[in-house]
Amino acid sequence: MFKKILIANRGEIAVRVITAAKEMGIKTVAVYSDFDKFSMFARIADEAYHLGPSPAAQSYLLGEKIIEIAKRTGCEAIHPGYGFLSERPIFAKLCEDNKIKFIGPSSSAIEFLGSKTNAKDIAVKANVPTVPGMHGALKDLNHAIEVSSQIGFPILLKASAGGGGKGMRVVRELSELESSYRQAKSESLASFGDDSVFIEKYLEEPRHIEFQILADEHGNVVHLGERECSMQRRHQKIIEESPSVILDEKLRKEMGECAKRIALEANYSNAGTVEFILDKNKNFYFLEVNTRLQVEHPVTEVRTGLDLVKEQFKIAFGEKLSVTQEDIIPKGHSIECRICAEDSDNNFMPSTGKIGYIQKILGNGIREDSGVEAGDEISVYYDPMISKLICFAETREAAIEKMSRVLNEYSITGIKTNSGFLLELLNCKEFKSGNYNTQFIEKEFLNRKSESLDQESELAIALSSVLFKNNNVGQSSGKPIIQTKNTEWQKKKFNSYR
Amino acid sequence: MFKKILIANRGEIAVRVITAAKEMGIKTVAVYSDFDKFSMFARIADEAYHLGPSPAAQSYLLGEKIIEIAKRTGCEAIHPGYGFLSERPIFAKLCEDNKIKFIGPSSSAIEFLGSKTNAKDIAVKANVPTVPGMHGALKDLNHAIEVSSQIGFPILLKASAGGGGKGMRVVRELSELESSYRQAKSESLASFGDDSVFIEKYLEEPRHIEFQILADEHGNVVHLGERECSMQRRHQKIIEESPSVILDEKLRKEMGECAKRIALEANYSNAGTVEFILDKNKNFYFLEVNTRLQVEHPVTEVRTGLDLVKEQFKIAFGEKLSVTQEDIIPKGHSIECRICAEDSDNNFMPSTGKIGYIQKILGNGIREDSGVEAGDEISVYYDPMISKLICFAETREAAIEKMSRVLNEYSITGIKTNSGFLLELLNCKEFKSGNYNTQFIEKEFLNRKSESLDQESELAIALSSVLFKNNNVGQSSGKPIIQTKNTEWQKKKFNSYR
Amino acid sequence: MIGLGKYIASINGKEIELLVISEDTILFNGKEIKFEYSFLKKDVISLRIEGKNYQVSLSDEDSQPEENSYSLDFYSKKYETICRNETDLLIDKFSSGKKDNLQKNNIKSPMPGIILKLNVKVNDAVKKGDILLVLEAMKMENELKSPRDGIIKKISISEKTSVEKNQLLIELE
Amino acid sequence: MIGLGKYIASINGKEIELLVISEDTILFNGKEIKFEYSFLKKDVISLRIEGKNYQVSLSDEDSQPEENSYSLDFYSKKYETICRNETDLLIDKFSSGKKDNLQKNNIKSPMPGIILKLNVKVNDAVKKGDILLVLEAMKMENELKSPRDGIIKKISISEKTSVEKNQLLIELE
Repeated sequence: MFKKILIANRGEIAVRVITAAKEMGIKTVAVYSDFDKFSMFARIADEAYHLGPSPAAQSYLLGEKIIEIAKRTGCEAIHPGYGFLSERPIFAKLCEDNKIKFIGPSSSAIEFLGSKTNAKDIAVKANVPTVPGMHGALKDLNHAIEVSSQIGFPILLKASAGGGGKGMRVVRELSELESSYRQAKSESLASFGDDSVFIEKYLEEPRHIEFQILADEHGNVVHLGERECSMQRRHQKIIEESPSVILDEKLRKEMGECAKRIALEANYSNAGTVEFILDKNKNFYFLEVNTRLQVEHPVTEVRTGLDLVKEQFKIAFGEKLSVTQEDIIPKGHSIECRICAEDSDNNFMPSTGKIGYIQKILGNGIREDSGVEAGDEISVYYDPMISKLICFAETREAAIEKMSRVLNEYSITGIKTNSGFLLELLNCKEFKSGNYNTQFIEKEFLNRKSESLDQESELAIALSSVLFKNNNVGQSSGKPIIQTKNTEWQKKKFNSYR
Repeated sequence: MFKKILIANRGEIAVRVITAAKEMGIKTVAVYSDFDKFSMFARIADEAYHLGPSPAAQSYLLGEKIIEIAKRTGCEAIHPGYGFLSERPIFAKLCEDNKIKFIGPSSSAIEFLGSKTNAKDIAVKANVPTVPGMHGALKDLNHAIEVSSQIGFPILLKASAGGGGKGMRVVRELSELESSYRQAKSESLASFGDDSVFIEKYLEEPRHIEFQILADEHGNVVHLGERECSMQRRHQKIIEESPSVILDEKLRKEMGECAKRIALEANYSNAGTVEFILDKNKNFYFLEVNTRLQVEHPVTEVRTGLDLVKEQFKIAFGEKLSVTQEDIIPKGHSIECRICAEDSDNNFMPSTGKIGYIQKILGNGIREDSGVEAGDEISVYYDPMISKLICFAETREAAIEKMSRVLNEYSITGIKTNSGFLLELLNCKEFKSGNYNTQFIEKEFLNRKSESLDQESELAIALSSVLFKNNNVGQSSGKPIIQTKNTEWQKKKFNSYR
Repeated sequence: MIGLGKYIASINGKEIELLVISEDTILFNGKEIKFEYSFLKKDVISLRIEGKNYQVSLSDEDSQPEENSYSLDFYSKKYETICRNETDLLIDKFSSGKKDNLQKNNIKSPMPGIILKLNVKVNDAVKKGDILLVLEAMKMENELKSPRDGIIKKISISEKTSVEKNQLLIELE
Repeated sequence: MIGLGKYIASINGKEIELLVISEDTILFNGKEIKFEYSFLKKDVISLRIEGKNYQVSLSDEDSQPEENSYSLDFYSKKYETICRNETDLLIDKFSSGKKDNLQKNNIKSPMPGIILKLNVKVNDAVKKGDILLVLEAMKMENELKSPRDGIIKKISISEKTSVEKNQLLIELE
């Protein structure tokens, strides 16, 4: 096994990879920005070295500098985590050129699957259904008009060079096509440096279901079951769960085989995720391949008992897959909630500040992957997700009850989080019944009216405000609060009430 | 299911039971002593009521008062946890008389199995091998002499009315019999209010292996596999693991069946543990039945995926067992470490004080059942165990690596804990090879010589002492430290070293 | 030590009156109610009312104690509260008839970022919820909406200026 | 701010000399070594020496800064350290030849409990490790052993007296 690896990431995924490596006796080297000098991940790695100022572009995205540190410290491999450099072919290529193993697929596989159009070709070759659409990129507006009338509205304008909702526009009628075409191209240029866009059929009430795959470098590939990721806001996943309520055994097997065929066709190795989209009638279509370990990988780990990060190390080290498809029998039900530093009452505005106190009671069947602890600062430099709560239970109902109990007791001061929003989402009837799709939050959930408080809770809040007022806690800003002293007279007066 | 239950316990097991109940929509009522007024368990229950002063005898052991609170608040059942009232037949009887369901076996089963001699009769009836010994209690010293010469030294003097090492004396020769006989009787009287003792063959290098059983109130019983509990100090378990390295499938099946036969013979219901002792040649003998949920129950939960506390609720509510023996397929390997507030460098003296800071990085495959958080006080009133770390991995080696990683990063200030001792124990060659027995710690491990520090660690400690000295942290006690100011002269002088 | 006497606490506008008659008893709706509390942290209270447990934390950032306003977090949901004791009530009676509801005049930047678009000028009339400006932070566009109807009194930023967290941006009459 | 200059730190008796030459550099065994540190808490340090991470915490209770003694916890193992800067070294040279090693005179009760048995009288000579008394706490008997050879100077408790944590029990010459 590798003796020493470098972790080119920060926050919870860096802690995840560092702890997994240490558990296999692998020495760990972290790299940090000014802001992360003594963040949790930078402290628990065996060694840690400075990259640059806090902004990602001057630190976590400096591929050359990371390679240089890896060579200087004798690292045999680099784990890119997710985001940052994890899906940049140039960085994977840089590793290959410098004889440092990139823990992930080959740079060519990343590059190839990174382009939506190429990925689509692979799917067609692997005879996996794809969303009705066009081939290659749009040449100009007329081309767009021609294709969209051919496929029929509503259509979806998508950036070839990237996902996550950037450079994407739904067009319901011809009249909207021109403005959406322009916006999609400019946003795609801004986000990925490549303005090529293409057109696909837009599916109503779509569900987003992805399959985790593991492929070694000897041609073996397995799938580890699906993750239901339809609970999204602005294309960002908020809650993921497995199994999906709408897949039956037959559909699961079929989609799993499709995922494996795509991996083989693309000569893919290491961990990856094949994303599908399902329409109302459970027709599934290939969407894209995420050529990295994903945020929601724990959902699959707790059901299969496999440690995907450790499997990644073994595969990158050249070992054969230690499991066959038959060995993989996912059990029970798991749900993951992403805890984000944002104000769900104020349009999900990112929340920054110093974490004062965190109360979280985990216990049986609850796992937390976190990168922060009380006392840490949360900044605007990086992604607002601070930790993930993953629960496992025998049934979906039990998993929902378990996660609700944890979120109910979860309390954090110093920053705002979406834990209350998650609690409401988990317990709304659409989630409980399982019939929700990727548009549910924005179309329905956001304009729900908040439940009214029962009288006892109202009294508790009122009395708390009295206690805080008396504790002069709010002294921090300006004018002194007028504090009435309990004169003997006053005490006598109230005793008369008894 | 029950609508409301009372939890007659404190600390981590109270948090464990409260969270399990909340996850099943059961309202929870906690009872607390003065000391525990705002301890974690007392805060997270739906309701909490005062019992009495801090000492257990004036609070957690007041059966009548607990029943009275349960009735006043409309609780349908009481969960006793472990220790305190959990194995006192009178309390279970009190519940039965007051129509409040005692979540555990019947008061008669507790009473019957509570006496070592009765329990032995049950084992004989269930044709389960028992340790060669005598029947009933010793009448007097002569009777003791007669029996011991019959069985042959070394023999073990044991208190009929209780376990946990109290009232127990090993006697190797006749000359030691008289003093040990007297000590055993007086200690047994002090601990259990009953001085009756009996004699058993003393087994050399014994291993302590117990089987978890679950029996409903309709005659169904299953066993959930074994827990290896031989890592003990002064008869207190420190590390438990499952599976045991020395059981093969045949022996496991045989001992499991014995455990079930004993449960049936004793008309036992709810969760219980049948303890066996194995000699060097893997002959097993029945030891005793613990008529309660045990501290180390999570070791079985993480391997079977079952929540034993929730199973207890269902059984107590009259439901049939939801699993059959075939459904129970324990997977992988799990290890539990008990974190205790004690000074392992100072004869395991209990450590008290206010917890300042806790750093613990759990992550994939690690569960912590804890009853404390930073800021809490640890007192001498109760058991020094503050939390349990339970890890799960595919193999024993991986589980040891995983637990070592967690213990290595574990750091707590304000009190001393045995985390360092546990880390050393986990990595000593006897534990790693799996060949250790109940005497290993006291006989060998305690007089190990400590490893020497490598030079880099020495420098780190030295430099830390300089930093603490400069930070005047140690101001708390008395004389001001003489602090040299960095005069310009000094700074110049050292620059000349460059 | 809690000041004895009458308190009026409004939660999201709904008024609740309670009378603190001793360290551990209040009078509410004519009933005497026992309570215990402990400050887990200066901004986190564990509160027990007649045996029922509650946990409430204070968001320092959004609270303005000098205006008796406390932003409380109750099981991950936010409640704006105003808590006035008898003295505050007296002051309100004689002061310049300051409107009763919470006067949100200052719009401060919730975090560091750059002003992407400014939609208003001084003396513009705005409605509650109108988008006053768009703040760009972390590649995300965040719209700052007006907390109430009012007139723009003062604007202390312009497009393209970068701002710090809590920096004052716009003041309403 | 760290005082520049020479420090001698003894760890469980073994002496280490280092020279602090700037805020982030020390001279050790003739080599210049870079370091960074951060106090996570007043008694917990995260320390990085030439990129290598360490975490060390201080046990307030057992430290006696006025005697330059710091009880440190390094990955859950305890190390008694004495750290003297140049001024301390000067004082030691001229002071009444105070013995160099750590002078453990006072035996304090580690926790609240009751004195079960007292084995010594004033002026008894004791060896390191002799059991001076037995303290009963939590149904457990805890033997308090002598930290070093010495003579019993003063005894401030007797059998059956109950004691508080850190209460002084016995003093050695």
